Amino acid sequence: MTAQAAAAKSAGTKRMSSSITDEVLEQHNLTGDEYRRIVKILGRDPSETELGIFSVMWSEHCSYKSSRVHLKRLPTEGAVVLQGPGENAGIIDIGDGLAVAFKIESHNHPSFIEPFQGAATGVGGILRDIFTMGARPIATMNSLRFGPLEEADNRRIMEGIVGGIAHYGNCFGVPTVGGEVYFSGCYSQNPLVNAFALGIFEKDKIFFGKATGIGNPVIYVGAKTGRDGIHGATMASAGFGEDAGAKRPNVQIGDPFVEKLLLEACLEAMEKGLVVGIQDMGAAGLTCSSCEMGARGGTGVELNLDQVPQRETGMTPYEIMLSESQERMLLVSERERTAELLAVFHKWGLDAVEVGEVTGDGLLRVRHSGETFAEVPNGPLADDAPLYNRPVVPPAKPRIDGWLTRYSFLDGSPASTMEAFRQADSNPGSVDYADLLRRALGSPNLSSRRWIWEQYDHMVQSNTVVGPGSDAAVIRLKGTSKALAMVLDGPAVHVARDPREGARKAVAEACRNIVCSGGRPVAVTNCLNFGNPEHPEVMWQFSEVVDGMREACEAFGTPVTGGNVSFYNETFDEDIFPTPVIGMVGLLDDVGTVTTVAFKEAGDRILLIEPNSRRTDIDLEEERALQNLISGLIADRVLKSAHDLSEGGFVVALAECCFRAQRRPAIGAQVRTPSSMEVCTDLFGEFPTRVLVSTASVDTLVSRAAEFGLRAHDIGSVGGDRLRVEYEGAVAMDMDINELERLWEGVLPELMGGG
Amino acid sequence: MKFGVVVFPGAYCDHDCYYAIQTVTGKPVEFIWHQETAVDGFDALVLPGGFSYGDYLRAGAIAKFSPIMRSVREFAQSGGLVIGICNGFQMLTESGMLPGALMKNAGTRYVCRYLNLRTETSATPFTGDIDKGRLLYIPIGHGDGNYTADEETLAKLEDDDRIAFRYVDRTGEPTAEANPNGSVSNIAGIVNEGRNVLGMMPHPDRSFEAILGSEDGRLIFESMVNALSRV
Amino acid sequence: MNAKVIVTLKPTVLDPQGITIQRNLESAGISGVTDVRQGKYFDVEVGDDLGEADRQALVERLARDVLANPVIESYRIVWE
Amino acid sequence: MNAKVIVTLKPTVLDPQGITIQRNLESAGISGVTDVRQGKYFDVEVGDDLGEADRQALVERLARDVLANPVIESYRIVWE
Ligand SMILES: Nc1ncnc2c1ncn2[C@@H]1O[C@H](COP(=O)(O)OP(=O)(O)O)[C@@H](O)[C@H]1O
Ligand SMILES: [Mg+2]
Repeated sequence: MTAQAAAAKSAGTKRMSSSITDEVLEQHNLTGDEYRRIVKILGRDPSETELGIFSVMWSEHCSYKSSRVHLKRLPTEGAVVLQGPGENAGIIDIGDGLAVAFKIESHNHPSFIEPFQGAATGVGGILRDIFTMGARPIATMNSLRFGPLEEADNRRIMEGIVGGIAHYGNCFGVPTVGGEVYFSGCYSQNPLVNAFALGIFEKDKIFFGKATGIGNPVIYVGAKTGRDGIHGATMASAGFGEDAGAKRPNVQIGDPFVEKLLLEACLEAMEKGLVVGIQDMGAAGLTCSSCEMGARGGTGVELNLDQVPQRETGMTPYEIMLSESQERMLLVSERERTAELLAVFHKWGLDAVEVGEVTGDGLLRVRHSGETFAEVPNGPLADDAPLYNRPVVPPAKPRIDGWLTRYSFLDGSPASTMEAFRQADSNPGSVDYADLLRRALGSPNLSSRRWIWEQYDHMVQSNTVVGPGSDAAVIRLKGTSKALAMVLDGPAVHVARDPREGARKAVAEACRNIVCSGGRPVAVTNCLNFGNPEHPEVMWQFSEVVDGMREACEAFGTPVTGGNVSFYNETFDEDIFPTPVIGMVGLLDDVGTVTTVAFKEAGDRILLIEPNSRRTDIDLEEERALQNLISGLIADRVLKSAHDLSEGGFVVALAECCFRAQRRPAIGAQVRTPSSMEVCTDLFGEFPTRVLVSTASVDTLVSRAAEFGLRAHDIGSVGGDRLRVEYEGAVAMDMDINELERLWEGVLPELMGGG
Repeated sequence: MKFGVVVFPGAYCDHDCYYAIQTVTGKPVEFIWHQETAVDGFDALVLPGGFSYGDYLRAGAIAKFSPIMRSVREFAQSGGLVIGICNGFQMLTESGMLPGALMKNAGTRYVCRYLNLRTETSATPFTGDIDKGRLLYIPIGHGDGNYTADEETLAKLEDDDRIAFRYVDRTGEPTAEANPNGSVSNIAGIVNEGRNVLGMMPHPDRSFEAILGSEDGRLIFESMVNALSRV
Repeated sequence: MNAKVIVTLKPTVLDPQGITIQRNLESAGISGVTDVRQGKYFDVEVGDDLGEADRQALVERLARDVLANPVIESYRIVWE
Repeated sequence: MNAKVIVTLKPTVLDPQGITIQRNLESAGISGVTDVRQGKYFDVEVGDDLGEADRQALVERLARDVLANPVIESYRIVWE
């Protein structure tokens, strides 16, 4: 049956459409079944505006229709969780009456279409998710994926995306304190931009997106509405084909200056007790905010679109409801205090207008020029979206070669580098280790990220104790002795090989990074970037990743407080690697115990801590033991530095500890490598559950490690200006640390050129 | 002795300055909304960093029309201490209270990093406690810090000993590599003819506690307090 | 030879800079300006050794591929 | 009424943006451009109720006091 054939029964709503053809449904990314569901909910055919409303609310992006059945398996509860998934951001209790709101969100598709603005508005969106709950943003991070930089188009995309993030975050005045970036061929036509934001507030001052109090006014604040991004939400729910170019006019432009004003005005209005409910207008704009607020409040919302501040003329109700113009919020206030509320926004130079009212009938009613254009029950619209349990089928063979998980940085590196490592592994007799180290440090996947993070203001707000470049970022909390540690981790190659194992490793590595920085892991947010959910292998990857995350989060006692899912990351039918990104937040009770990767002083001993036997797959119990050991050593101030071993293995981690840090120039190290006789694997191989530390108290450290069932090899000392590594009784490399640093620092600036 | 920090829409380092001055000097600090017109009772004014009006048009170009700026100018003319940090420096050049202009960084990108400054003169109320030639480790964070001025102005700045800070390398040399933004003659900060108005791109308000990477920024606020208590 | 390339935002694209300038003109004592939209202006020198057709093709490519972002901007070339 | 204001850097002032564009042209496969200088372009609407002299004075002030920084820039007004 075609949509057209569906019975058209008018219910007094104007402009009922008698022309809903298959083509119209396709443009709205709705299936015939979904359409019938709409007709059933309404008891009649939808109007054009209603069809638009359903299409965005039921898009993959807003409804999570393919992922919800799996996400339910994540552990979301814990003593510290004040708000789990379901709100704009997750919230945890950090003591002292304070709470932290944090979340991560993808902006992959918009960033491919227009890298600068796409990334900028991604940052804007996640910041609004934080301050809409009443928290003041104090840190952001971002996780990025690009195709290899040898291609000019990938360089253009990276320049734009990094520039856009910098533009928005810097202008808004929030420090961008960390993140991660990784290059691989699968992201060439589909870069990933996952933006994380974190804010702080008093725990009894949390605001929710609820429309309550029948008769209360609904107020629109912020920037004016234009035709920006109409159907952004549905766009993010369909892959790019040949017509990506045709979809372009949808680009939204961000205005970080207005966002900053919006922040100050919202927090001021909240502080004055003028806000009953508040929700940002993100994906699906006015539609999503009004219907979600109504659904959460169990109320109806009537909007009069004539009142909506508009930047363009002649906008239709359809366009106004679906516009994704940025820097806008929807508020509910008490009728008696509305004038006061409006005055706060006007003081900050922002539009603030009453556009509707909370009603008792549970309907989202849209009026324009005296006519009703939509009348949809909020509950079913927000909560009864179709739910798909899509087919899950493991692939015939793993997506990538197992060898690559030993040297995961090689994926996306120049072919000659890959070849050099293959040669070394197969001809252990004649390996030029120095050459391998130069290649490793010179590969984009392991090189210094300074080119990126120096474009971000990472110090504003004067809280940054550890900025970009260490294992985790650390932000002190003024007025307390505490600090927050935070990190993003997404080891895509490991996930591509084995999604469940890769996800476990991702969570473990995030925890390890927090622990190495002196923090105690508390809670997790996550961004799940996947290919086309209609491909059974993609859904298998998804399901496996969710289970891997669940296992690890349970093991570490770190509940998931929220996240985001981005499907349809594919171009010309090629799915990206399954790319979960874990955002972990940890707490330091005493900021004085903060620890970084950098070696501190000549003469300090260097120790490698690892399990008694080396393993490829992670053992979560062993990992916990390692983290408990490190936490205890840091609390007792035994460690001068700690660095988790990940991409590039032992030697790369060692070099990173040597490179310049704040006022200390690069410093050398002389070590003897523990050997399993696996030649270059011993030096460069990636194995979980390993940490490189420096200390002045070797004996304490060694005996403590033994208590935890782990080995601590005393391998050498810090000092001089050479990196000297002995392996199997011979000097494997003896190199000038400054030369290595120049090489490592030069990679991205050279590839990115000019400027 | 009272400090005033002017609050412009978008110039968010107002809070950093407030906190830094309070922490370092223990003196009273108050915010002054940019729509105000009076600065009575203040001994020193701070034009903070940030992106006032989004840095749209040019950094500091719109802020200079705020009502408060007239009072700031009068305050300076009557000898009051005014320090403009980063965006505040841009407001000072835009409004003509300091000569020259701050253009887009030579690299065209925003740069945030710690670096070394050399104190070029102790003969200002902002550097009175700092030995000439002393290196300060203080971060920058800007996209438009490329100081430029015509030759005559530069010569005059030199002759009058009005260059307060230069970007230098670890050994104290003002090399091209140590220059983060292409600024002429590695200039990082200057004072006006009366020596009571300082504009500087680097942020002492981000480097006043060891835990933030450096305490050197304190010296500037402490010098101001000492200069004010001498009068 | 010299060409000017003028790059402007497409008419429906939001121009935060222009809006902010216009909204704050009152404080500069300027009233009567109802709209400001900001664009970019490029002064381009091309080698005299090129023929006219080549010159035009060159600046056209420069404008389209480098100076303007076709997703949100349009451009115009003026020869002097 | 509509006026265009074109703001350009004075010839003696170095233009970092122009230099960067020009330097990166080769890698974009464009050769033959010998110099690029970037300026700003403003599309300004003024109220129709003003007389011509007032209009001109208004845009002149806008350009001189707001849109251009006389230390480094000069401007030009074009009426349409
Ligand atoms: N991968 C995930 N893990 C846990 N929670 C998730 C995940 N993805 C989405 N969620 C939760 O689903 C809800 C809806 O997310 P989203 O639509 O991104 O929020 P918003 O409308 O604020 O953009 C949020 O509360 C979010 O935290
Ligand atoms: Mg939201």
